[in-house]
Amino acid sequence: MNLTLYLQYVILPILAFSLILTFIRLIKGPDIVDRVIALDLIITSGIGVIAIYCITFNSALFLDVGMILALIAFLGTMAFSYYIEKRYK
Amino acid sequence: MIENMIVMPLLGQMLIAIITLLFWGKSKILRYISLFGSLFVLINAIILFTKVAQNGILVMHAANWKPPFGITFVADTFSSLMVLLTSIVGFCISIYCVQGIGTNRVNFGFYSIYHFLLMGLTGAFLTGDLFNLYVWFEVIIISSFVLMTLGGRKAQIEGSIKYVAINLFSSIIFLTGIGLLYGVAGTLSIADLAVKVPQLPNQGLVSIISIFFIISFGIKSAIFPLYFWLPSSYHTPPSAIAALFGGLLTKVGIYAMMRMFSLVFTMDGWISQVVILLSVFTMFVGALGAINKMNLRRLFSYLIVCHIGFMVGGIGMFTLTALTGTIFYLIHDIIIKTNLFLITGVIRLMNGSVNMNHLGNMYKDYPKISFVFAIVFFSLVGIPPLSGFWPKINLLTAAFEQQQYIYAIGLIFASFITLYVIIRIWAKAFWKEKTSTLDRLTNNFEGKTLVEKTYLIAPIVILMLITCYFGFFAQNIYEISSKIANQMIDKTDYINAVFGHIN
Amino acid sequence: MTRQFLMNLLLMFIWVALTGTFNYSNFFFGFLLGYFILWLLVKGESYENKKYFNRVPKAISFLLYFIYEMLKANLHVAYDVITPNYFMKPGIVKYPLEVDNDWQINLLSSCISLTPGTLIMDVSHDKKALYIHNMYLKDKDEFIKNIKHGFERRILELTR
Amino acid sequence: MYSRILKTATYYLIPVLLLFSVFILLRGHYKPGGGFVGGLIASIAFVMHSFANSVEKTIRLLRHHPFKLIPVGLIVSFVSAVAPLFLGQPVMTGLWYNEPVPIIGMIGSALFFDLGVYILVIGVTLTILFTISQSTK
Amino acid sequence: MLISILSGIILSVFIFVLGHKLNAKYAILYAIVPISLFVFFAQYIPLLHLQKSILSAYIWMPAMQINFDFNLDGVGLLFCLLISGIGSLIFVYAAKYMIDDSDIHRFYAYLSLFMSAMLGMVLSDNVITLFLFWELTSISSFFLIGHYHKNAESRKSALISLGITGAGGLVLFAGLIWMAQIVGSYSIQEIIAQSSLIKNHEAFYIILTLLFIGAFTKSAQFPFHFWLPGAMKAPTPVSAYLHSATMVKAGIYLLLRFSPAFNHTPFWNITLLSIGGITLLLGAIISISKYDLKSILAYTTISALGFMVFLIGLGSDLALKALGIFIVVHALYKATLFLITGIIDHTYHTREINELAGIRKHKPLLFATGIIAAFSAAGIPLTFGFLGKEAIYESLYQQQEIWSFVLLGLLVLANIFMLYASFVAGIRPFTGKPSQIVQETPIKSDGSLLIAPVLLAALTIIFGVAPVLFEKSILDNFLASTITNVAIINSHLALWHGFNIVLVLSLITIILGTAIYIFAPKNIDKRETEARYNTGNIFIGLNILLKKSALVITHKLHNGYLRKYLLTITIFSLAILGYAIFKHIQIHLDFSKYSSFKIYEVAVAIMVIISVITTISTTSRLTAIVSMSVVGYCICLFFVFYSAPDLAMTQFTIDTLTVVLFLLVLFRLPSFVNLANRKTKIRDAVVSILFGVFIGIIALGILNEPHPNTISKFYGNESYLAAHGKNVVNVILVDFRGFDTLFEIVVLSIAGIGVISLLKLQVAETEKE
Amino acid sequence: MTEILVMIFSTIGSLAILIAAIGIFRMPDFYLRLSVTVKAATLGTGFILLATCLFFGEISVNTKSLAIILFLVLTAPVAAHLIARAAYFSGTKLWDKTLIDEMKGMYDKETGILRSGEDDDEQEKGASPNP
Amino acid sequence: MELVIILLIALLYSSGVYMLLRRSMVKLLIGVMLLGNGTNLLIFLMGRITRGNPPVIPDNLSVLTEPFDDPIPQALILTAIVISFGLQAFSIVLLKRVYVLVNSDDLDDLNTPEEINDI
Ligand code: NA
Ligand code: NA
Repeated sequence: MNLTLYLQYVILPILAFSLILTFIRLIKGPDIVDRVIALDLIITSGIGVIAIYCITFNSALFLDVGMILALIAFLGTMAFSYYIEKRYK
Repeated sequence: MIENMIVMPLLGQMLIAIITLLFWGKSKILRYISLFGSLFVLINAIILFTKVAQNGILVMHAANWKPPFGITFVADTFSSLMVLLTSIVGFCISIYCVQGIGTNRVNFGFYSIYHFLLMGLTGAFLTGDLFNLYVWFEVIIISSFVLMTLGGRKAQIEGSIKYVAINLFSSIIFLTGIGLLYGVAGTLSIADLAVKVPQLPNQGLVSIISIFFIISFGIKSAIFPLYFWLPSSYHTPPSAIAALFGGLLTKVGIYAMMRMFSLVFTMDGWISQVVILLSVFTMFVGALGAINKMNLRRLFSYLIVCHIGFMVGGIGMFTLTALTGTIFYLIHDIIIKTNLFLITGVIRLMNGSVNMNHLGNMYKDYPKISFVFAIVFFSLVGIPPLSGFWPKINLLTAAFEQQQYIYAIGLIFASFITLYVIIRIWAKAFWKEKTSTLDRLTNNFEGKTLVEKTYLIAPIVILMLITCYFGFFAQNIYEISSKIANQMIDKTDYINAVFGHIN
Repeated sequence: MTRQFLMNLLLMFIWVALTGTFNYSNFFFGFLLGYFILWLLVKGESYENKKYFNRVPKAISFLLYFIYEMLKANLHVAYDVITPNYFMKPGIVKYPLEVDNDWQINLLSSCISLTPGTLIMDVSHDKKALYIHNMYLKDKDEFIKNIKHGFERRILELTR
Repeated sequence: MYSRILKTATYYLIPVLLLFSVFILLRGHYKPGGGFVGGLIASIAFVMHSFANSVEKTIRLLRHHPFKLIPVGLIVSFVSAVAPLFLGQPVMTGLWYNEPVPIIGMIGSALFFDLGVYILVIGVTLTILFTISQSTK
Repeated sequence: MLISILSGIILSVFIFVLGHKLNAKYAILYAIVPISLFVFFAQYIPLLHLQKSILSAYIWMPAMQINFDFNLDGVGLLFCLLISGIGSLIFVYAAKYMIDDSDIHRFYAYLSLFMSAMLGMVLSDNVITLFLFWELTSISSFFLIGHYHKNAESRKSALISLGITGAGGLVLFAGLIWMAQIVGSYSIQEIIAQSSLIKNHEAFYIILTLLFIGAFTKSAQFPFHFWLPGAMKAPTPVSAYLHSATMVKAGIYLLLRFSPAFNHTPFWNITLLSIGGITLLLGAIISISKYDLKSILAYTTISALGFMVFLIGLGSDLALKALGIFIVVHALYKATLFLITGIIDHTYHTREINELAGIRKHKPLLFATGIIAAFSAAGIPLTFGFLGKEAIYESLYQQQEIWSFVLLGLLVLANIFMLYASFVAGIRPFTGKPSQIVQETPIKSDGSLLIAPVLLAALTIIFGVAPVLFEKSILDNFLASTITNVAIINSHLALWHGFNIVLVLSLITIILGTAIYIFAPKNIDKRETEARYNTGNIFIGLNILLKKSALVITHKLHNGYLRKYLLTITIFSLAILGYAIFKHIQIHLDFSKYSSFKIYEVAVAIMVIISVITTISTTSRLTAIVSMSVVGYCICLFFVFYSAPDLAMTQFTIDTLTVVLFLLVLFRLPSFVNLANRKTKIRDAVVSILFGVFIGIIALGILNEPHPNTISKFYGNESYLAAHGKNVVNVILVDFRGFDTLFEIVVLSIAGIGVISLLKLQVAETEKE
Repeated sequence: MTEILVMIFSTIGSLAILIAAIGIFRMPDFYLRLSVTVKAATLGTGFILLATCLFFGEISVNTKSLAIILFLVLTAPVAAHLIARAAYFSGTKLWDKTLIDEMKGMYDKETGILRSGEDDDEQEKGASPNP
Repeated sequence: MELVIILLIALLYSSGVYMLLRRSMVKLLIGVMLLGNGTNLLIFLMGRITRGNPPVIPDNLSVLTEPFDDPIPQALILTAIVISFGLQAFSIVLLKRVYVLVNSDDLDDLNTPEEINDI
């Protein structure tokens, strides 16, 4: 089996499925913190998707996007925690 | 003719804005930086205008990329005239602001944003690139948004939310239009669009896309039924700011509409009918809105809407006569509306209020100033031979030529209401004796020194004199207007100038 | 110790510059080479100078331990996640800290958090206790002991 | 929010982020990136610092209120945009130093322009965030 | 000739600038200007005998075809002499009358401005300048009527009169422009010469109506007559000058001017006849129910104006001749009566006829002028008025048609009332036993106040006795410019035409009128009748209706609810876009042009869809923000999938920062409250879905078109070679389209500054701006 | 050879992510969900990024991949700690089968200070931290 | 996939407009953001879509060879994104001011009837 095809028809669908599962949690909640970690996981999985995508199209340019994603996943979670805490103080 | 001169007014404004940022919080210096800076820009604008008058259309390719690959700046008669008017208005308001804007606001960036706004306006008039125009529009929106909220009063906040929500919607429509146009034409340079769009195979799509520009520019220029933001917000900021808004903001919409429909799209068929119909509604709602208003600023806001109808109808007819009238009216309106709001500022200083119920006796107390105001008012009404009168001749003639009788009715009705409300103002604010006993009403004008008073009155007088010039030497303005109108009907000059073809 | 590490880096860069090959293996090789040379040079000297050379192997063993723990526990959790029944006995446990330096606490808590089943909730303000959420809390004391002898000991060894 | 762990983590995260932001800035002309994203990343670094400590401490760390970066950024961009005017070229024309410089590549007005954007974005982002945080207390 | 017009304006400017420094005593010097003007125009009398009209053109704005083209013909001369002549007298009169008024100089400024405007109007041969002066008369009269502006009534009258005449002026403006547009020239002579073009135009009736409205409002014709009595709030000299002798005749002048063009078209004649007829009767009837001297005079003026319009409507040569005489007759006696009223008012501070009687002993000379004026108004022989009345009866009688006899009867009836009213105004205050007020008021000399009425009365007698003077000076020239019938032009006015039916009618008028005057009960308060005939109430009602409906419409449209504004805007956009799409687009799907489906992309798309739905339906703000940011992130993933790394990077960061900002602000806000009912939601949903669908359809339509991307190719080629960058997007941002970026960062800066000022600066409500 | 390694690594990585997703989908309380996802996701993404390292083998790409891995490893635990803390603060319920909660009552709601309970002196002093 | 993207565009525009028509200012802002996303996606689509070919010149070449994704819409969207960020940031701060003023984000609470308290 060709690597590209394998990635496209096995790995990416797995990741897409994971995204959807996570996404359902995002929608369901029930608490805001649940949504926050779901969002975090979506972003982290997004890095995976992007990495796979780079391999598929043999272009490493998108890895930078992954770097940004890693960064903002952290920022986002941090910000949410900060304000959730502040709110309940 | 390649000319860096074109961007001088633009960069000048930007430079002033940056310098004022450096002097953050030092209100005394800021006022004079703005004053002299505006004068400098005005001189540049005059030079630019005369250069264009002598040499024809001037073009500058930003970053030295030939069109359609780079952003082109084009100064033809229309744009250089608009820049000149902007600079005049800017200069006059700068004078006014020396006394007319409180130290608090000055210390919190008023001047920076003010000059950024002027820069935005100048840029919008000069640019020859559609997306660049969008950027200018955004500069205008954000700076006017900030100016509107500057001070943070409740009324200001309320007004600015309506202002910005509707204007953001307009931006989105505009951007959508740009995207769609790029999708079919693959270019953004207005001159290039002017060449390519008429050659596109699917002209139906082009018509549809042009609708987006009508809606977007319609919102900007406050035509019915897109005008709501204007009367909701223009009475809230300080008078100097309202003066700038009243004078120029809606006119950018008109300008852009004229540009797009002269160069890229065509104003004909049902679209033209719709635009004319809207213009009539605009005149009516503006006039009806103005009738009952007691607050002068609210009243003038509605009058802005009303008079936008005059111009939009002219655009709708899109004949030489109609365009001449429209442009003449545009020129007149910029100066006069600015002056009206400056006048409200002075009235507010004199009485502590701009509500007619609280005003009175101004004719007796300030006969000379009242005389100046009266001339401005009658120019607005269009009492011949003052400036508002002349363009109506062309607009009416065009209406009869095109058998747009409904437009003629609207024009006459709106003119009448304008007359009516203005004489009512005269009776209530100038003739009547003051009866209000509100103790909040203080006269902050009387206590000022002569020099301070001069800063407030001089800009009004300058603008009045300009208006009088428009009136008594209407032919000069008429000739400029008709030259511009000719350039709109025949776009080859513009295209040739941008692409550097020799005529 | 810092001086030696910097020296090692310098040697590495010289090596890379000399060979003119800019790739990982060359950097890595240069580092190893420098390490070896330095190691030779400090042989027989005082404890202070030898510290650096004890650290590096310990760091590597710590890393391997961490990866081992992480993989092991991941499989454990995976099993629990995939199978329909829950085998979990979760709880939040107070873990008395031995390490007292901010960096050490950070390292320790990161390690604990990254190995499945456990999660740092917070550090007490006086740096004396770590609150850990554990998915499979069979025996609290056993769990504390595991960490004490696992991660915390290694960290103390590595940093002291 | 007082978290010892976060506070410690920012010690090593901030330098990493700043380094990364400069990297993104410099390579923008060749690979995805540029002054804008670079500036945003740099500001994220400082935002993190402010989360972990406090806005006041971050401003102390920066030595000036980030607001002052706005005119600086504007001036840098403005100057690199109008510099060609003095050479009789149209505004914004790219001016390039002939020899490429290692790591950065070609040095030209475009790079300075991007640098201005970078500075400005830091200034604006931090100004906005810090002003709001301060006024929320 | 331009100077003659400008002289008044110059005087006015002079007074505005320097007047307040002068002593009120010197105001009489201003009269030099009108007197010299009178002399100036008088010298044209012989000249006009030689040529039909004297043209003089002054270039003003040739490119717009707007110049000061003056055309002095007999009609113009008549009006010029009237304006400057009566003007001179008024100037003299007012100098004394207004001497105690602190605003006397301003009064003169407006008065001379008005005089110039009138002169300019009657001399203009260009519709634009004609309109210019026309409006100027309205404006200056506005200021004159509102002279006593502390008085609310006075202000109201000024407003009403400018309102009516201003509106009429605008309508006239439309008519003039329309005519000019059809003919292609602003020249009045040209328009008259080519009037067939207008007559054959489909909108001829409308154009004429516009013209009529302009004339009728100015000349106080039914139903616009009501403003005139109100205008009598003005100082009496103003009433005498503007509202009897000159300004109100502007409309008459206009009709007269265009009479050669439109005379003998049924619409013209019938309308003028009927409106003139109604007005003359109405004015006459109301006038007898009045007991305020000025009101009586005002209504008789309305009636007289009705006579004039009626005569123009009659349109025959004799009628025009009668008109020429009657204009002067009326000006002379009406001005006299007004001035007398002014003197009475000045002396006794009342104008109520019930309170005035027996003044003759105090003011014998005034009594004499009063009698002369009243007799002239009554058409008693040996006064000028007799000639006028005869001419009018003659012109109608000469028609020899049944309708003309009916009208003649009505005319006689009206004249009887007029006679009665004139006697009441001109004689009754002087006769009888002195009333209480008169007795209590000490006798004082009227001095220069008497000059004007006496001169006018004298002229009434002189012209009455020796009509040839009038003929030679004015009438001949007038006739030469208005009619072509040489016989009529050459026939002379005579005191005695022999005993004919016209004389009988005159006698009936005099006898019946005098009888009513003598036997009618006096001192009856008939105020009740006023309201019934006052169309002013209709207009005031219309005005209130306009204001109220304006209020309703404005509040309906401008209701303060942003969402309703946006809804309106959206619905409008939908309507216009929908029509355009319906008209111009056919949807067809061409799958060969589209790229293939990918499962993971579809998965991301599904996430977008669900997140959007969550965003709009959740009640938790934070959830809304989170799911909105998911939308953004997913779109970023699309940017990654479709080759836009820069875009993805930027949007990822910006979205996150936006979320952080939202959090900063939102974290304390409670959940969303359900603020809309189901119906509203469904309505909004329908509107918004349609909006989205339209955009989608248009996008689809565009995708089916070829996409020219020459510019992108150019960028691809030049990016590295010319601009030294390999990331084309970045090169576009900093080089190809660097200007966008330069100002994009300005937007950011402004936002930054704005945030600071918004959060740190709060100006108090009471603080100055 | 490289291809197969890439396949293996990416498979492991994606499965780990899948486990994280399933975990977050079906774990009974927030803390358990968090516990599962933080590491599984980090592990999974790490493996996938290693796969890209193997695939490209270029120094610039590898640096970036490794940098991302490093960054994730550095930040994930911190982030998890922050959100867990926030959740606890905001009163997110523990699963009802949770055995013990030793943190209960240790937070000072006003200042957000967490006591250790080890040293009662400090507790009595009510020492406040630097703000 | 173009059809899916058009579906998304339509959805974003619809939901954006729907949110604009709400009373809550937060929703209004969300509406503007959704509309912004829709517009960006639309512009992107208007440059037509290409997978895996970013407009970046490879290291070993000096010109961009086809196929490549149209860089112009990308640059436009970038500019637009940044601009809307500025506007949104300011709007969000305004939201805060509104909340301070009327203690809710219901825009109807902020309405003052015309001409009342007008000085
Ligand atoms: Na763990
Ligand atoms: Na694309």
